[in-house]
Amino acid sequence: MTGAPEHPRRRRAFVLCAVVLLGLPLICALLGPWLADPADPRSGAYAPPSSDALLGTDFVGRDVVDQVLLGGRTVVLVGGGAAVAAYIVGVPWGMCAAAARRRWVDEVLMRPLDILLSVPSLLTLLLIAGLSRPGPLVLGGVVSLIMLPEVARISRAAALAAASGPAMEAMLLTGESWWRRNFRYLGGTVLPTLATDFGMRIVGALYLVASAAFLGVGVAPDAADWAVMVDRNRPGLFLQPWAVLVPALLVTAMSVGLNLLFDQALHRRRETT
Amino acid sequence: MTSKLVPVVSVVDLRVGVADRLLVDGLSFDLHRGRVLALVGPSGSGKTTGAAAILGEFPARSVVGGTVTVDGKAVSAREPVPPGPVAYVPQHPAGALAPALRIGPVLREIARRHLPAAELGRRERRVLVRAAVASALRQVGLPDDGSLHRRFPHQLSGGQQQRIVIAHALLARARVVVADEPTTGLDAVLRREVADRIRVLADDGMAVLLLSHDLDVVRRVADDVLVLDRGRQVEYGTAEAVLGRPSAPLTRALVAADCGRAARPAEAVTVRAADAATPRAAADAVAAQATEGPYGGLPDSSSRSVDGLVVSELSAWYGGRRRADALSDVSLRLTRGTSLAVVGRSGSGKTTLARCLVGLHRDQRGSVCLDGQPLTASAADRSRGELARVQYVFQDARASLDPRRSVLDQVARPAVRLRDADPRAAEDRAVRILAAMGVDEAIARRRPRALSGGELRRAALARALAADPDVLVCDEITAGLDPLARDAVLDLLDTQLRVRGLALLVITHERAVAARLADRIAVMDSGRIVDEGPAAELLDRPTHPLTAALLSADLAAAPAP
Amino acid sequence: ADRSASPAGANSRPRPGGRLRAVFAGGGAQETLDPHLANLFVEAARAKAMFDKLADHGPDLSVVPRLAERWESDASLTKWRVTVRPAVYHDGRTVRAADVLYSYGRILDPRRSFRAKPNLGVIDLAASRAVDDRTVEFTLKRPFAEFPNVLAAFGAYIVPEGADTFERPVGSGPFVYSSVEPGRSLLLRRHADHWDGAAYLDELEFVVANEESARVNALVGGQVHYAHELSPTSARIHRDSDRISVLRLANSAMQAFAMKVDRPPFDNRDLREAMFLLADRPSLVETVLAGTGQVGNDLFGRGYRYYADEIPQRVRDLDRAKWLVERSGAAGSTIRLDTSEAATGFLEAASVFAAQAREAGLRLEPAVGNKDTYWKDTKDAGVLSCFRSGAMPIETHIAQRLLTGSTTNVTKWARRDFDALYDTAVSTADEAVRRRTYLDMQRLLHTEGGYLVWGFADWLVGTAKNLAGVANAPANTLDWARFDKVWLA
Amino acid sequence: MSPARYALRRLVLGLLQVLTAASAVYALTEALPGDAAVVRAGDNPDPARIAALRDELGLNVSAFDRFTGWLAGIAHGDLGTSLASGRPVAQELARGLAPTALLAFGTLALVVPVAVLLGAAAAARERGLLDRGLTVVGVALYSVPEFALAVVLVAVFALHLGWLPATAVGAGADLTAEPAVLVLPFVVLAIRPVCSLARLVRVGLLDAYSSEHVRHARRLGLSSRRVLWRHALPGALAPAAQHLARTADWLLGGVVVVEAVFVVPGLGTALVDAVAARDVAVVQGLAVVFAATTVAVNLLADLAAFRLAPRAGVAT
Ligand SMILES: Nc1ncnc2c1ncn2[C@@H]1O[C@H](COP(=O)(O)OP(=O)(O)OP(=O)(O)O)[C@@H](O)[C@H]1O
Ligand SMILES: Nc1ncnc2c1ncn2[C@@H]1O[C@H](COP(=O)(O)OP(=O)(O)OP(=O)(O)O)[C@@H](O)[C@H]1O
Ligand SMILES: [Mg+2]
Ligand SMILES: [Mg+2]
Repeated sequence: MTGAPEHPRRRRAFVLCAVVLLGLPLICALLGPWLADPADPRSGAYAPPSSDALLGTDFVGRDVVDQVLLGGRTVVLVGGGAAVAAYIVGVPWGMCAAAARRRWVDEVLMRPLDILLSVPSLLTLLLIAGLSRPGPLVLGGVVSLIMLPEVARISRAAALAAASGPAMEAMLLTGESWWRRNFRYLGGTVLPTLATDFGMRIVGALYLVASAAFLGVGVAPDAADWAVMVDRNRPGLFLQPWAVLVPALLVTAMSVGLNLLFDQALHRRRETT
Repeated sequence: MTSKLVPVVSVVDLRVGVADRLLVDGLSFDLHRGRVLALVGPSGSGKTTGAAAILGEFPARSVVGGTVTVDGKAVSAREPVPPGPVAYVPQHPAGALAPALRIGPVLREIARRHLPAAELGRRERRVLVRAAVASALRQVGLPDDGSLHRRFPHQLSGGQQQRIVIAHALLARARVVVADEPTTGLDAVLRREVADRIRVLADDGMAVLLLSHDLDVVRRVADDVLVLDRGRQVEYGTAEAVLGRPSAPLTRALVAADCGRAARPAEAVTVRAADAATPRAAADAVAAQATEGPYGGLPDSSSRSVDGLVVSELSAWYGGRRRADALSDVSLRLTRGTSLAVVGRSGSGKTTLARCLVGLHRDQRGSVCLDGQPLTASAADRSRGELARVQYVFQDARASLDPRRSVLDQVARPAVRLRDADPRAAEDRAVRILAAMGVDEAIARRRPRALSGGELRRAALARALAADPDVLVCDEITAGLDPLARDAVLDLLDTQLRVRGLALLVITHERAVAARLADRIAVMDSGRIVDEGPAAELLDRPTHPLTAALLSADLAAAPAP
Repeated sequence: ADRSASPAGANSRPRPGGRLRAVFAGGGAQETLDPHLANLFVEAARAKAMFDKLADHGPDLSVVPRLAERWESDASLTKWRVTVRPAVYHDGRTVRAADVLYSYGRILDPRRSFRAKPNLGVIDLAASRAVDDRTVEFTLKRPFAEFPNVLAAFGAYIVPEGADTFERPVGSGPFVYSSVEPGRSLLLRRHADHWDGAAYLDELEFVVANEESARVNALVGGQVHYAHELSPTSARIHRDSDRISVLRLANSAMQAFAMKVDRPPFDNRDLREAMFLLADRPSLVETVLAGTGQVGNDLFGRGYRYYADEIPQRVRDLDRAKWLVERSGAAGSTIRLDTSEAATGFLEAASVFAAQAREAGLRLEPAVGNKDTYWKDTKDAGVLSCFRSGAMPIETHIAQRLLTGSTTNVTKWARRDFDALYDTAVSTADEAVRRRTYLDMQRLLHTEGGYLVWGFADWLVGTAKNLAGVANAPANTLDWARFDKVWLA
Repeated sequence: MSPARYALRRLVLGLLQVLTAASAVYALTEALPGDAAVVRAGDNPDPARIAALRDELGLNVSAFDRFTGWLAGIAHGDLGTSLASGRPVAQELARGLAPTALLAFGTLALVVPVAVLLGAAAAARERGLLDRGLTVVGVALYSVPEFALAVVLVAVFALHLGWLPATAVGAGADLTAEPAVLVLPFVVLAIRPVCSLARLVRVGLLDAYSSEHVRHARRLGLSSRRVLWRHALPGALAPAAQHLARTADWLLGGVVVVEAVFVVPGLGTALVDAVAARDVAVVQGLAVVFAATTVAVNLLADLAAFRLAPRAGVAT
């Protein structure tokens, strides 16, 4: 049901709104580290806002402003990177399974992922934490590994109907490349679903990074990282809400902005096909 | 009777424009109860666009002018017709059937919805619903024993899907029926039955808008005829007046071309045997030039002298273990430079046969050999060369195209992929092939959604031709094409046959196509070939009753087998 | 102990009756009712409710008689005669000397590994005997003046002779077993014939909630009356609450960094001293403990018997620390600081301390380890780790952690002269000598020991406003989590 | 292939999967530093004591032998005994299963209708106030970690307003006897899945609404409710079903945070505790339970996927 066309000015205002929501945290994340002054002396934990610390202090007495400025980069890079990596691998994987013309190919592709799914991620994270002292890269890898089966399964399910349709058959007959068939065509068909899923999943990735940090994987537990901040400062929520609220709001703004933009883009796309 | 005087639908000066042009330009007509108005015109003339306007549906981002009133209420994109009073039989039935819903429940749902509102117990209602569904199925020539109820739409043949959609419209008990090419994909027998059904509906007091190329059907049922040409209304009057004494040149051409098919005898076959010295040589040269790409020269006849496509003892079935046989022991031979027309009633297994040949149906037994080499049952296992050599034109052209890429792009691709052509050259050639069939480049640059049914069908054929195949399997390529466009298509294929030595298998319900193209004709029934022989013989002196029924020249005369 | 700590206690007379619900962190379904296996706080509190020890620790970790009416030693300090007071088990049997010998025998069983075993190791059980039904004569392997500490050792509960399974435990404690749902709750009822006077409460229910916020919420929401182990942050939030009181059990937990003195870089005395001097203790207490604690002076046992109060409090001297760091040659190198979630505040402490060290030119890199195996991992490996200890007599602390043969010597402090001092202290009957010797040992530790004791955390307990009589005593001492003397007003 | 045969084959495969997952988990747990003895020794890691504990717990047998012993046991349906408590593993699992199942099914019962309704409402008027409101509020709520959500909800509804109990402390083993304690856990658990599922339903419906067959159904005069439920929704459900499966899997695998905050010790708590205690037998038992639920849930989701895409082949 395509509603009545929206007034262009309203649409522009709306898109601007979404861009600001997405852009503010991103700019803060990418440029913040240059503005922050992490060497500030510490004061007591969860101190209320003062002229020294405009947003108060966090659970170990650091200035929240600095932490916020410092903490976006890992979130964006590790969380976002992990989600993107999971998609880069998971989507073609799911497409392959959906487009498999023989059931066993499908099974061979999907069942191992089920095994991955059935191993509690807590254990995986704990093990990684126990075995090595992994850096952000390993962490990103683990997070995307945890998300991979879900992405693959959802892509497969979304693509299943289109994968056996006449358009796919026609492409097969015209010798179309694997890439175009499975990724461009099938991927295009399921793009709305995947975009929506991605918009939510990226948030999941951020918090997965945070809980991994909590278990001792990847970033340090007192790291300046928005998701970690939310996690670590929550005991002080009622003492000094800013240490939780500000990073949480930034993450929220980022995901809301991203999702609104996705929605808008998908709407335009639907109008044109 | 006031109802006859007050139109149910009234369209005044309807104009629908998209960015660069007007699709419908000044359409005005009335629909009355009990009358059938036929909208005819060449493919792409705006019939579907005009008819959809009655429902308040317009192409995306179109500009609309004029008024449409249904039941006295103005209709627009913002306020479309409330669901109910207007039933619509869409041009592409496959798309209209929800892929995940079984046939039966949907039919029952529609019937239940439109049951007379009397106070009834649940059981009585159920009985009534069942009866209504059975009757609707009977009316469109489908078994009413519930054998189709548990099927999904994709488990029906093209013609069966078409009829299910008509059954939907029958059950909807609307006051207005808009039927967009309701007889495409139906064999001669069914075509007549469906036509008669439409007439009965009108006689029962419904207003019918019939969109059709099939002038036989139009003659048989229409009270009034409106002729469209490139969105403009060129003639509007009673059926006898318009078709009997056509005044506009277009109408005349259409009627003439239509008559031509019945008139043109089977000697087309003999004509083809003669070479380029005939008067048609000039036209052939054009067509040949259009279709010969830079990457394929004239065939080397010595290397291609082997036998072509040989099918022996081919059987196919659906549904794995709980199988239903769709083909039984079919044997065929299709030599280079000749063509075979496969005819048969709807659901007799024609499409299945075609899909077996091109490698889209894996549940098969028997052998398919091309030039002595066996072809695997799955196209996925065929080499690029093999893929290039055997091409297929899908029965449902629209579904076989990617909705998100431009049609031209898709038509050009096979040459790039299968014949290693340069993308630019491939596109040029695609443009030429399409132009030869009457589809402009500007149209082809759009996405499939913005093309008319006939344009899509020609695009699908062009795509297959672009691969430069040795064997071409065409599934109802002319269904939904007006006589003029059809002739263009047939000319092109004819040239390919003669010039390139193409082996052509056409599946068709149209006598004209068989007469024009076929060297031999095979008649299928329930998955078997029941009659086979030279085209002239089967067309002129059919012995098998089914052959006679399917290929009879006159719609009215087609006897039920 | 100070029983007026709970506000309601000041103006309400003890009132019998009611069911008290106390919430503790627990070990899930695995926790045990075997008092000798007790390890977690919840297990200790339950054991204390159902069983008695011969003696227990007072608020200053001196020894208070419990089931033992009295004890005396011979002049050699190797024979100790303990008299058991008249007391009955929940099933009516009386507590006898044989039960004592059985219980200690069970703990000392060489095939088993109860926690109190090292404490009781000094007893020569074969040579010990029951003099009569109420008198036990212990023979020790060596002279040991601090033997009463053994009687009060963590987990040295007296169980009836022959008891080995504890599905339905029977003890002599103030509460009688009623029912249990492992990992969830344990319901007890009053033991009317308890030797120390019957409890006020009719029933006592221990419930388990590992999540601190859940314990606080349950308390604030009125679902429990006593919540054990709150975080300093919660204490701060509810400081002025009108729904709950937060009790700070002072001197409960030593907070320290343990430097291993037997290996570089901390085999260098200068660097150890630099560490002592660079620590900003008030800031650590303020940030990590949210102010709920006292500053430490690199010695264990503040407020306990024999604690060396006379040694002046160390304060931060950044300049000297920097200079020492330079001199030790550690400037610029990175030292790993092991930490983990094994105890609250470790991560914070590591983070804050690393920042403080940076100011003195020392780079500490906190490394988060696995919390479950942290204690073992840091016992032998690494050089610097977060450390904390619950309350125990100073003697025990030294015996277990600071002697050449100590089993859990985290700082690897192993010195003949120190060992000799210890031997002197525990084998003299002269209290003055002992006190002096302890002081000498503590001086040594203060100047060059491996423990940087930066603070003593208060143990934080939340109580409902209508709960009265809760004593303020360090965790693991007699009056901690003692429910037979509290009442619901 | 009939769905029944397919399901059967998948179940047989599932058995293998469960075994593989259990072996993997065994390897993982074995690879974790420390063992039950070390953990039990706690902050008193006397080596002699640890050795004695190891003896006592039977950890001196090689890991491989213990694993084969476990396999032999499981062949007889015996999951072994817990290292930490000495009780049969089956008993430990059963205790955690009840609250987990209650939470999981209760939450699902809440999630599915709410998410579908919200998704449908948003799709009904794309870019309308409701749609954008739902996107903003939904995504925002989704971005709030469970813990924070729980803390805030408890603070408001339990502590401030006093409408609901703050935790399930003291509620006894049978939580259904006191349904009030379950309200907040359900809400906290449901919110994030509702948001994500609703968005998937929404986007699926928008796609479906622009499809020809939904337009056809509408033209036939079917009520818009029927069109939504019967004709549009099936096309929108395939990804949502997968997502729901993941949600169910997550819920049935124990929801550590909510279990902890509301003191409803289920399988999640059991897993955390067992891992913390290096109680390999219980971890193994849990791995079997989790793998079995994953297999079952995935099978259901895949059957749904095939039913929703009949062309793909299984559901004939
Ligand atoms: N959305 C659109 N945007 C642009 N052009 C369109 C769009 N839809 C249709 N057209 C063009 O409008 C013309 C009329 O299309 P329409 O479908 O009405 O033709 P038709 O008369 O039904 O033809 P056919 O007999 O082939 O079905 C065609 O040339 C087609 O390419
Ligand atoms: N997937 C399927 N599963 C089961 N039966 C099928 C399936 N597809 C087609 N059929 C049945 O097989 C028979 C042959 O179908 P086919 O599509 O070959 O017919 P057709 O001759 O092409 O008919 P039409 O002229 O209507 O297109 C029909 O009765 C049809 O109902
Ligand atoms: Mg049309
Ligand atoms: Mg067909």
